[in-house]
Amino acid sequence: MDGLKVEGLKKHFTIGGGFLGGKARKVRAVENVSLSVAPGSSVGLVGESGCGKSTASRTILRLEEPTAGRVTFDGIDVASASPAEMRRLRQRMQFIFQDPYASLNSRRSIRKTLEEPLKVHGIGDPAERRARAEAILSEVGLPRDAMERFPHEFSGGQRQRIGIARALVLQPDLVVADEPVSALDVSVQAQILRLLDDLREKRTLSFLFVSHDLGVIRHFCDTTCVMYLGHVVESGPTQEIMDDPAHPYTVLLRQSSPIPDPANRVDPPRIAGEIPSPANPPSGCPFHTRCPRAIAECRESMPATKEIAPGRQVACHLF
Amino acid sequence: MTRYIIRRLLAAIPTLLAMLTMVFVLVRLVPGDAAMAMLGDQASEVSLAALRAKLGLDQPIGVQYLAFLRDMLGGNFGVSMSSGRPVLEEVARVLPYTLELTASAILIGAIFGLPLGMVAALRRNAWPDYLSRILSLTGLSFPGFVSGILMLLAFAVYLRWFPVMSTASDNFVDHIRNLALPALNLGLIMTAYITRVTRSSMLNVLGEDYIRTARAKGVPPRRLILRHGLRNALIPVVTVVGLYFGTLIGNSVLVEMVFTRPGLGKLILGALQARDYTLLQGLMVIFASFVILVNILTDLIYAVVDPRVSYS
Amino acid sequence: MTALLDIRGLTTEFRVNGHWHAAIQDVNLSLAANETLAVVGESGSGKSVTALSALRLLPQAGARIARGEILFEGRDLAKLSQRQMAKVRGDEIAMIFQEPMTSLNPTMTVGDQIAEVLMIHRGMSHGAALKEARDLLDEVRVPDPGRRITEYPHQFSGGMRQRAMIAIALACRPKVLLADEPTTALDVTVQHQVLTLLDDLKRERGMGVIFITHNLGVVAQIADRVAVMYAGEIVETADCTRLFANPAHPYTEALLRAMPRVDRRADTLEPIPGSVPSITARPAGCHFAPRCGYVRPECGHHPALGPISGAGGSDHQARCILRAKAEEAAWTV
Amino acid sequence: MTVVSEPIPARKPNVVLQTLNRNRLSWVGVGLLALILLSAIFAPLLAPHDPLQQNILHRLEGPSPEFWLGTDSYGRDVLSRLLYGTRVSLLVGFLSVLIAMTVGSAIGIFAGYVGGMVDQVIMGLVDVMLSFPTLLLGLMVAAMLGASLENLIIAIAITETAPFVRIARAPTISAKRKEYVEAGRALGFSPLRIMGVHILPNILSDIVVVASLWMASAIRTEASLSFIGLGVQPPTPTWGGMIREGFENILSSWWLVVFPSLAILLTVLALNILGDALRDAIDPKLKGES
Repeated sequence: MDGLKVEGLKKHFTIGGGFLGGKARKVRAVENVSLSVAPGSSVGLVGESGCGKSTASRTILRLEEPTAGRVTFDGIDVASASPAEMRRLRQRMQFIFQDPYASLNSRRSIRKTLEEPLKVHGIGDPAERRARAEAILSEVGLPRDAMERFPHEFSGGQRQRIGIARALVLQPDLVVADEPVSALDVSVQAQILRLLDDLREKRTLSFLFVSHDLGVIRHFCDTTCVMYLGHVVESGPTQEIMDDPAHPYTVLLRQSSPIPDPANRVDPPRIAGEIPSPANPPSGCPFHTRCPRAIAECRESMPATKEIAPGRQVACHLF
Repeated sequence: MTRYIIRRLLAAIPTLLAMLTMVFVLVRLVPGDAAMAMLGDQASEVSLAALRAKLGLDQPIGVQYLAFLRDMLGGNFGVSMSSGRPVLEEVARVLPYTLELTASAILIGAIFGLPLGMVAALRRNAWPDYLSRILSLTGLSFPGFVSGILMLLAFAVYLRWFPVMSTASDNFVDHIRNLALPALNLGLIMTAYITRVTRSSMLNVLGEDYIRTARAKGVPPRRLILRHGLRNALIPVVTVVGLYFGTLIGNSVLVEMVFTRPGLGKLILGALQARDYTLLQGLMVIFASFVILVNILTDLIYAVVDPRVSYS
Repeated sequence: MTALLDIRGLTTEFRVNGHWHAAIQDVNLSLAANETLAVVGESGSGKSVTALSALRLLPQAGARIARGEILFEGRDLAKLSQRQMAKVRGDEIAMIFQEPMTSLNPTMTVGDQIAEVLMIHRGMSHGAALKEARDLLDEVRVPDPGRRITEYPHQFSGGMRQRAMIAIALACRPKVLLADEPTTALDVTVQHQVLTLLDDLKRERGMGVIFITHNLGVVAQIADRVAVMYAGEIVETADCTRLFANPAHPYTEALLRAMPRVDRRADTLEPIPGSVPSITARPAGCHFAPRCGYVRPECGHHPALGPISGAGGSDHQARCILRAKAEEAAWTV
Repeated sequence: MTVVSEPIPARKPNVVLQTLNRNRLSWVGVGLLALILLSAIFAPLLAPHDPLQQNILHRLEGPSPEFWLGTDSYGRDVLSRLLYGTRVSLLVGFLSVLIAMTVGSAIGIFAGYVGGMVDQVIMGLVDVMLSFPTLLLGLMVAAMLGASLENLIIAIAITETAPFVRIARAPTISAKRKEYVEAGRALGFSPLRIMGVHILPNILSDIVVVASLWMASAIRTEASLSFIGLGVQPPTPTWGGMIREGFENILSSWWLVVFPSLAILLTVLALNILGDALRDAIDPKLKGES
């Protein structure tokens, strides 16, 4: 049992092409992602929009076919699994989505939503499936009378609970959560984070947790990987990364994240420019166009990933 | 922009080829074959064989197909079986009448439809809106020949303002009098259509964030509606009117029949009655090419109105 | 300090299923020159409605200002005609919005959109206005402004569009800027750039800024004063430093404890149970009572916004019976 | 301890009924349609005369107490023919749209879900189909197949299949990107299950609403083809055929064209009103959240 291992994952998309689309362009959404999620641990994948964190999480669960790289779960190769193997794997690896409004089928009752996965995977008889659906519903904090209702009758936070229940009904070992609290208000966000905390402890779940919010990552994850333009630029224990970021991008991200403390207003380096398009990434280190500490080397070659402390890795020429 | 035009023209090539293939298949699906359909069941084997040889139907299907493509792409649409004149010549003779009719219909539709649609959107859920919605729904419910007949009854038979039958005439006033009823008939259907599309498009635009931005800038109401609203609302209107062109041509066939006007409609009906398959085949190809051409034009107009299209 | 903009007792109502419901109720806000007032709240708190009401930008059907005054330099904006109001908008009071992607007209060049404000309010010629637009883009730090004014919004990135929006808003040197979640749709590194820009511009021009946001972190970074809104009402208002150091209203306090922080280990995340009541289902007494940890029987009465006990010389006010000064523990029914 | 969520709010009322109620015009459409449907079903009971019975003594008579809507050139009762004509119009309209909808939606959902080359080829063909004006395509097909009820239905169904491919494909593509479909894939559901159980019910309302508008169009096309002489052949009464026959006597006997014209107009109008109201009901922009 060695959990999830991802090595050198790549995912490129082609956009345009065809007769009207003009020249086809390659979008390098995920360039180089390596990480591992040990059983029972929680790994955060953090970055800004367009960094490829969401694509990476989808590709790991093979909702997208990877372009290159290796994904294994307890030693089983996910990328080359046969349809039958994949079905078995899907029971063990589940996904929680960002948008509580779009992630539930509005035409299906909560009962159907929760029982359908069991039925498709041939688990239990109708009575057992019903019992399991009811158990999971109360586990995520929803009353039993929610069972026959439809998604539009619930608030955003409640829908997110249903989405979590659907992911957990197959009793997976690993949950990939893509921005599970970003669409929620702060007060409800805390409810869902607390629920995930509880579930993680009770079921010894491991999590790959994708978010743009450093605060949420700090709260939820043991280990953090920082992504920029398809690359993991820094990874290590969450607390060390937040309190002592090494990569210039992590420093910028950390200092730009607002802190609810007016006595502690920070003034990070005033860098110009925004994130380049993954369809046209810069040469060398992807961050050199915005990096306040860039040197000539950064324009020319992609820095290798180095271990700067036990468990801490940085991809930067300055280290 | 030039590159966009070239790209759009290239994209039409497979559509054109597929269209030609479909016409080819369709004509060959006729029970029996075209020769039998033309000469009837009673025809002798000898005359059938002669006609088949003339039409090239005795050749293998692949050879027939290539010959068909070569002819059509070269603009050689064959000779009408019934009149003996080249198909292209037949079409060229009546095309101006149909074009005149459809162009006037679009013009009338734009002149009345755009303002009506805008007023309906701006006075949403007030009486001008209800009135324009009921009128446009009614207009859309008329098959072209039904409204034509009713107009013919009212204005030509009872009021006698216009002639019942069109007659060829070089006199300009007569010409307009002949055109007036059929053009008005199609024009009103077009008005109904444009009113409806303009209304819904304008309503969508008025709900956009950039209209709020313009209000926050202090843009006065008139400028807000024309500069920020209408320009953006026109984009879908252009597309939809372009897509409607095929239906408009279909309607014009019926209208030409009701008003006994010369035009493509009359030509088609004649070809149907005479079972003139070369003429029908040529007409199908010409009609479909025309619609494809209008679609291209629509896309190009779209690209002019909407900067997002040609730049990307 | 005299107030530049003084909103008094503002109540705005929406029509829901044929009945009028107050979206915001009895809102009082005052803004001085060279001041950033943050209005913070969750969705449904009424913070955006407050700003849209102040500029009279709510849709004419289905929304109305029921009561209250919007005093701008002594004039009551609530009483102006739409035509008079259009003269104020974009000239003396400007506004920027949350969605930079959809808030610009897609079929007009960015230069024309900036120039338009100057042509309307300053009567400038198109050429002069375009030249000014170029300078404004430069001022909001858009690189290569000469080329950029000829481009369309879809050629701009999100952050650049928000800068263009700011250029439009600031073109006529307004005295008040209403910023409705201007950085919410942006990434944090870009958000920081835009916040810094807004702060610099405010200082240079001495503008009053009302900054609407749901993010307490952003509030702490930029605000001079803060008003916290919940379910259509202001529940607490104080100096920024004071509010974060001593939150008085149970809602503010709970919100701060529910927020995961990047700067400290937060094993103590405390959720607020339940969710914000909808506009049609607000409780009769204190709106926060059903979710409040300190709730008492008195909370069935609707509390007034008043000075808190221990406010000292500050104007720290809260809408809570438990935190009010003993002698002023009044409530309205 | 798990944090328990707040109580669930009450159910929301049915959106479609609500909109129908709000839009009073739509009840006019529903009423008209019911009336038309009833006259089609009970035509034998309602018709005062045999629609095929010729009567030399009563040729081309105007409306009278005995022949409410007059008689045609064979002395047949116009009202009776009109009532029986309803059957052909509704049958052709309904069946052709049903065929077009079933075939078109299946192709559209498949093309939209599978995507890629398959999608491009299918949509290319659809574009070609759409480049033939509907009426002309129907005209050609009907002319080639020969005029009969079945062939008329097939001809109209063929012309309306391509639009349904488009109508079904667009929401399929947006549904495919929705997270609930991705969730289905993450849970290991088969593509067939996702298309049939998760996508179809969600886009069905889009399709059905448009179907009522296309049924209006089918009835229009049927009338037009009958008017041209390519519809169901005489002596079977059809509205378009009645107008065709009456058109010869338009100068003297207005009732022969006016009443069938009104019948077509009212039927098409009723379907359009209903389709419009339903479309408003499901349009998320007009409905607000959820």
